[in-house]
Amino acid sequence: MELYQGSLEVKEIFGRWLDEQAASNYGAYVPFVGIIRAEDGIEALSFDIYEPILKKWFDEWQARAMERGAIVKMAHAVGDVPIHTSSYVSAVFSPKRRVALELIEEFVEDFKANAPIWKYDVKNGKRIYAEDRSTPMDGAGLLA
Amino acid sequence: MELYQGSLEVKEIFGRWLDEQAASNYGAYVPFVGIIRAEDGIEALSFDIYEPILKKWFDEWQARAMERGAIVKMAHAVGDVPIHTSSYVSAVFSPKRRVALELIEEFVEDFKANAPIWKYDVKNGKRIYAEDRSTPMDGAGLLA
Amino acid sequence: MITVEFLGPINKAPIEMEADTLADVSARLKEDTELTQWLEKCAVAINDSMVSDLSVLLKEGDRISILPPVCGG
Amino acid sequence: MITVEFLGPINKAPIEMEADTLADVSARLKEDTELTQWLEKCAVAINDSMVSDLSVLLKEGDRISILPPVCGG
Repeated sequence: MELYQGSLEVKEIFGRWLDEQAASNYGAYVPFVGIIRAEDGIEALSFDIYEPILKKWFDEWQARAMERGAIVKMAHAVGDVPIHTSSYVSAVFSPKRRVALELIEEFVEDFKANAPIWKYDVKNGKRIYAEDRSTPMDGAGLLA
Repeated sequence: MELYQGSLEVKEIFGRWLDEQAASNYGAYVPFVGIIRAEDGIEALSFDIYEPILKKWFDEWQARAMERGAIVKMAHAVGDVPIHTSSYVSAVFSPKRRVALELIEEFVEDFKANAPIWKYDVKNGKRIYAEDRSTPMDGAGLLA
Repeated sequence: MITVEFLGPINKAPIEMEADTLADVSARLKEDTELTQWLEKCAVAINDSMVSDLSVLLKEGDRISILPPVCGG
Repeated sequence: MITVEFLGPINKAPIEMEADTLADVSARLKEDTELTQWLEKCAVAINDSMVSDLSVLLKEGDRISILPPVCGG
């Protein structure tokens, strides 16, 4: 798991992950690259991350992937990420394509629902919590 | 659609596709990279491609992707591809992640079933048709 | 004494309090009207482990994190 | 006169023949015992368009392609 201040160097990350696994004999490598879209007049999105819980979430996913003979990778931006640049890259390596295609979908969807990351629109230099696009985590409401 | 003699330059292809779409305002880029696994003592896999029908298959997929606001990309090797190198890279770009994750799966699965490409194991320099891993195309048996 | 910290957009300084269970924490936090709308949407962790049971016993020095709705990627 | 070509691993030179429909082509190809095991697994294209109907009428110069089981990627 890798966290970076600002936009991700997508090509460097993609290539390095490929090289790291060059001798691992995986048959499928499926990355997911998230890019900030220009919409609603935003200049950038901005992210807060709570790293200790993100790390646990990721380590649990790594264990789950390994049970299926696969591995997962993840990189995310912290702070401001201008439009048309990348905030998020994840990936699955697996021996076979079916597992890779299934895992990347499950991994990315669970990431959206349960990774402790908070998103803000940046407009006129101001950070506005993206409340309408945010999802309560599993178990939310315990103290209400 | 891109065909290359021998192994694919995966990083070049990944980076070029990313750059080509840098201003297109897509929010998700999901490549699928197929890598030749070392198994059953093979040195390489080798591929024959019938390009005119592959091109039609690809163009139909491009039209289908565009109906969902997305685009597809594809590169494949012709001839011998040594183990631990790549024979196949495809990708989906789409505004949103759901469409990208669904399309990459459908695209890769239909590719395996219906792209006019024939695979051979290469052992001791000899090409052996991978009959047991091959799938009759839709409509097979018409002349039987 | 335990500490309650508020993550992401809640934008509130940590609070220290005496509490035997999460139910005690809940009661204290609900006194703050600014927090009540957050609580129904927030998940909870103790010492960085997510929890789903109000009756869990707290011990001296425990750190409770309040996690509002997320949107990574 | 039409041409029948064999793609990929079938490894057979193209055949020219007179044929009005794909049914005629089928009858002719089945005379070759080497081909019968291929035919049940092969798809067919006319002038690079996949076809699924034996009764389609052929015209002078048509090119029929026989496509054995595939495995790209």
